[in-house]
Amino acid sequence: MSTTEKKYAEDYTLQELLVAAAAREIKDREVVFVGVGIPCLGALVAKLTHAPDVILAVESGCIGPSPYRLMLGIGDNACVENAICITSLWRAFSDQQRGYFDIGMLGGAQVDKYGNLNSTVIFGGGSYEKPKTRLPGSGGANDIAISAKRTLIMMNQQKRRFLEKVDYITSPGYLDGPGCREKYGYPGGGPAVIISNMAIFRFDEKTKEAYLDSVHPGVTAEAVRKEVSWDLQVSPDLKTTPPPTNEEANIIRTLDSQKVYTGGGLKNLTFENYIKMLNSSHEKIKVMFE
Amino acid sequence: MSTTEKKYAEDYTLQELLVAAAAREIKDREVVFVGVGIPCLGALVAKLTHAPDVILAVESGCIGPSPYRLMLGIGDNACVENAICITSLWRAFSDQQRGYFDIGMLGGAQVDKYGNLNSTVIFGGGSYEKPKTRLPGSGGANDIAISAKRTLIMMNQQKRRFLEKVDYITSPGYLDGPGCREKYGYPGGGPAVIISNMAIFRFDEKTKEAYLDSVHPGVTAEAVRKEVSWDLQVSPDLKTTPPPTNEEANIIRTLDSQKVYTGGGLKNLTFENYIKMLNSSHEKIKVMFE
Amino acid sequence: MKEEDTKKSLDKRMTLREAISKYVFDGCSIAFSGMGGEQVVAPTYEIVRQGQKNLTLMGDSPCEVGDYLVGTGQIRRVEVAWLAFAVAGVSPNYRRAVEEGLPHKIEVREFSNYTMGLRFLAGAMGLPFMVTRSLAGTSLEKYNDMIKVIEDPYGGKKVALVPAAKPDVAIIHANRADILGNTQFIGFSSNGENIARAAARTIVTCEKIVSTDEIKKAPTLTSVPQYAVDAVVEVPFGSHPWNMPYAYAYDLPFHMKMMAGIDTADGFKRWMDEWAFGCKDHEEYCEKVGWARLKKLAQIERKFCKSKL
Amino acid sequence: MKEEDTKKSLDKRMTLREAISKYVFDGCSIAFSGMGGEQVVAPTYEIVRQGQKNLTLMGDSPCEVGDYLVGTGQIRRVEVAWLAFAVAGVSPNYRRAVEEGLPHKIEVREFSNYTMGLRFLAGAMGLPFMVTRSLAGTSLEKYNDMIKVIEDPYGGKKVALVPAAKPDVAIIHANRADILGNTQFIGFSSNGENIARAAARTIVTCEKIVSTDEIKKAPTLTSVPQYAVDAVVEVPFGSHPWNMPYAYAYDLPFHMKMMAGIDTADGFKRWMDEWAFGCKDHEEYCEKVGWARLKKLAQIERKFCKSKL
Repeated sequence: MSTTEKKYAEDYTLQELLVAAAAREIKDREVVFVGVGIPCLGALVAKLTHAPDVILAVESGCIGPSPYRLMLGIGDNACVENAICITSLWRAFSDQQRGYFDIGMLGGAQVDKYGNLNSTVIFGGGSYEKPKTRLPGSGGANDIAISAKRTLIMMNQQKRRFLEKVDYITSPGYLDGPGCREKYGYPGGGPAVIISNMAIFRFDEKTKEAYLDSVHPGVTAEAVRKEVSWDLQVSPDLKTTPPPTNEEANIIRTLDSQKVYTGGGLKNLTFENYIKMLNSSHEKIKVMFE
Repeated sequence: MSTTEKKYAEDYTLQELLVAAAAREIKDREVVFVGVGIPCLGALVAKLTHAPDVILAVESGCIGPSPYRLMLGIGDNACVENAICITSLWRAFSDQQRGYFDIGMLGGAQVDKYGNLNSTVIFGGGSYEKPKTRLPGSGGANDIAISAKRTLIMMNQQKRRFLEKVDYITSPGYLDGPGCREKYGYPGGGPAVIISNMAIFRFDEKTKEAYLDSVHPGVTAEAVRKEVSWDLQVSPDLKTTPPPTNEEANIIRTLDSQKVYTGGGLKNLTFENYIKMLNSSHEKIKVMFE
Repeated sequence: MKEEDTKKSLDKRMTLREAISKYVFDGCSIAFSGMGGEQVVAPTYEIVRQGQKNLTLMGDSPCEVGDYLVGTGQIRRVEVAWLAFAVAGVSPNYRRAVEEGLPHKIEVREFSNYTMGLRFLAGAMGLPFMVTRSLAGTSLEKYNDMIKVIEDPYGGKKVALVPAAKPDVAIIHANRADILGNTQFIGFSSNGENIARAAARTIVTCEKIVSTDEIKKAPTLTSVPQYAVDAVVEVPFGSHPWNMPYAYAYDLPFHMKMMAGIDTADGFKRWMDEWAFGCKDHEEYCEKVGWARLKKLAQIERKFCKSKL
Repeated sequence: MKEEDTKKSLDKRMTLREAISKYVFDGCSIAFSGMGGEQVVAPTYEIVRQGQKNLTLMGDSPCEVGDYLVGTGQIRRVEVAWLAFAVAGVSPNYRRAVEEGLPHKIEVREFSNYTMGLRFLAGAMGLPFMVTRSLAGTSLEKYNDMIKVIEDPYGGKKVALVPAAKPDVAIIHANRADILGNTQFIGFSSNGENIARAAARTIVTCEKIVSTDEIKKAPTLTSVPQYAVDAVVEVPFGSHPWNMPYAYAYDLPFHMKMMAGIDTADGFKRWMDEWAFGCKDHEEYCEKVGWARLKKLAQIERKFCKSKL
């Protein structure tokens, strides 16, 4: 055990731990429908570590890129870089609906115990038409939630975000519980995991409810339960989330040297530093792929 | 008039006249969905004479080829030659359904007065399941008949082929007459012309019935009426079909020097003569396109 | 001019100003290509300059074109899947419009990216609607009367239907096109090839106008054939600050500056004064951004992705 | 082996004999790519050699594969748009089967090329059915219970529906593929990309196996990505006597010889004895045709169409 432990980075940040946690949800040779941010970085880390033959796919229609840089969006040029197939949005989603995509990545402003996600509107006393907070909407999330074989959800851990029932179901988890996805013939299996800034949740096979499976280092189960609105079940075999390895941390810091995804780097990003990040990423990542 | 007449070839064959007649139905800049045989050759002749900016399209998914040879099928390599767009079958047909294709070309074993075509089964006392003669079936004909803006029909003139009602409607003309196409929301306008080995028929705007518009040189209206099963109307302004011009005849003989489409050349085609035909066509047609 | 005539023209070139003023009209429905990149930005600024009103925007995930035209009050209704700026941030004008009715209320009909893609596919195919496994059982179905759920006539489970999208005008931005309108994306096409066909009138803007011979060298790249196009406009850097595959990298720092600029209603007005009305056309916009900066973005992109075309 | 495992294999190469015997089974439904060219001929001869029975053929306009397998009695049912040999002639075995029940009766469900294409598109998209403007009001609708006509739920006129085609096995013949299964047509793809996806198991035969690096040089050409493919077989001249774009010209004289050969039931049997059972594999078939002749067909094609790949 000690030799394994030694590989872990000592100076990692919470964001880096989340990237690594997302990366480990991905198995080699899987097809991963990636979005923007932490999970996308996780997919790149997976590809550069334990899952070299993972196939990334994005909504704009790019399949299987091996980019030498961070993907800054689902239609960033990084998505066409060394791709095995470049096609259209409708075709990529159709391939997902056909059942070819193993894992999709989702986020939202609210999640409930059945893994239903809201990224559309926070009513906040108002209504759909006149909400307190208008969010961006589904994008491809509804489609991913319905058709990816399984989904990974990334959320901020707050009681007002982990709800008994979300205001609006943008992306269905298990809807009202067991049997609901089958009723509508959803091709995909539903959510497999929620990764928050405090913990990792998985879903009970029978009840379809999210339970606490792992707490991040330094976090207690009790602290997590306080930030969840339903009566959260805890795994009898509660784990502690392993930190990123040195290798993972190194890749994360190379791809995102300006902390666009893994820190507050975005707001003060200068053109000079941005070009510098691209240049150094090109140099260093190229070597890793070859 | 005499200067115009002089252009006409003197030693033309009936097949060549049919090619020229088909070519003249095509206007410049139109999109033409072509099949195999005489009409296809007509489309190539049109492109090399009065309609240089015509766009040929074929079912395999090739759009806008400018081949230096005869197209021997809807998926022949000639169809990809100098094409502006190469895509899929479903996309080519979808573009037709969307309304982009001006003219489609059809043939069949039976036609009726409303331009309905049968290329599926001749009952001959039998039934659909157990017919006297089984024909190849629709292919793309049903789709072309429904969605091309107008269609050109090519038929052998025989009483048993020009019927009051066809055994089986593979490709709808005007179905049972005025208003029928509208009922089903067919995107295309229906048949514009029938070219037979004896005459040219067009369709009455009101009754939607085919009438005799032009007889080929040496053919009388009476002779045509004998080979039609319904009470054929004759245009008060009955014309004589003009023969191919020297230019048209020259192109036809270059493209089809072995008379694959325009004579009995197919049955005895040797490999040597076939390669010779391709070689000479390449040389001579290339010059015409440039 | 009749649709027939413009789609059959042998030279469809015009300026961006001409194309927009000819085909974008008050009260029209409009759609744009692009998905998380390849956004149609330069035409958006031109529509702001020209001020067409009461627009219905049909789109999957429009960025500038959604946020800006909502902010200027030119949009009356949106049929979209998502409205924001991806990594750069959320859509401040969309939020103001929905939450506070500023500058005025807008109608919203929400779909997902895929089902908007299917709506354009149906439009492109001349079909009335398309089937999908998405939407049924979710709040999108509940709050959107354009989505219908039926029993599968072939004996299966429930399936959702979405109606064809047939905008009056589409503007798609591609890598290259010839003067006839044959249009090629060297990278992904998002929903571009279907949006182009779904619309009654189609404006192609492109990074570069090339000869038809160049088009014929890579005919499988032609996503939109000439018969679906009404106008062709050469607009280099037409997606800036977004990326264009095989052409230039994303200008994320510029985008962040823009996001800070348009955060408030006043700020948005100032940004429009400076970047839309303050530039008489896209060329002036590029000058203002700085040709050296744009060139750098093209240069760095060549390091990562080189096209053989 | 589970579908998951074969589709995720990193080396999908096998011989044609292995691929056919592994995935084509008695009673299965099967589909092939090609349209008026690019026909899947070599695998057809191999299926004749192996003798799988009670097949259901789903196809748009199959040529050898339809006529031969009907003639050998291996087909029980066809769902097709057309069955013949285009310029070369009609389909003698299909005629014998329908008109005389020889060698036995077959079930026939008829569609059109487009609507078979839509059936494969629906299968490829994981949808239960597809809408079309074709078919309604014609005899195809009347004699085929798989076609349904409904009122458009969006208030329009009648529209026809066709059910998804989901064959057990698909065999598509393309220009090139890598060992992972990434498949590229350099010319048209007919319905190939959808047939490949519609099937549970997909065999790609190709003129040439190339490196993944070669595939990545033209990623927009990849019509079928590796995740949709179970087996990859290199079969040069796999479409002979048909043409293959950018590879070899149509061998029309050979086709005419074949047509004369199979005109009668006895003749057909002799032809099979000679060209299917008389050759142990496709290599022997090519030798019998003559490598010099095949080379000539490739040579003449390069004169007309040169690919940069």
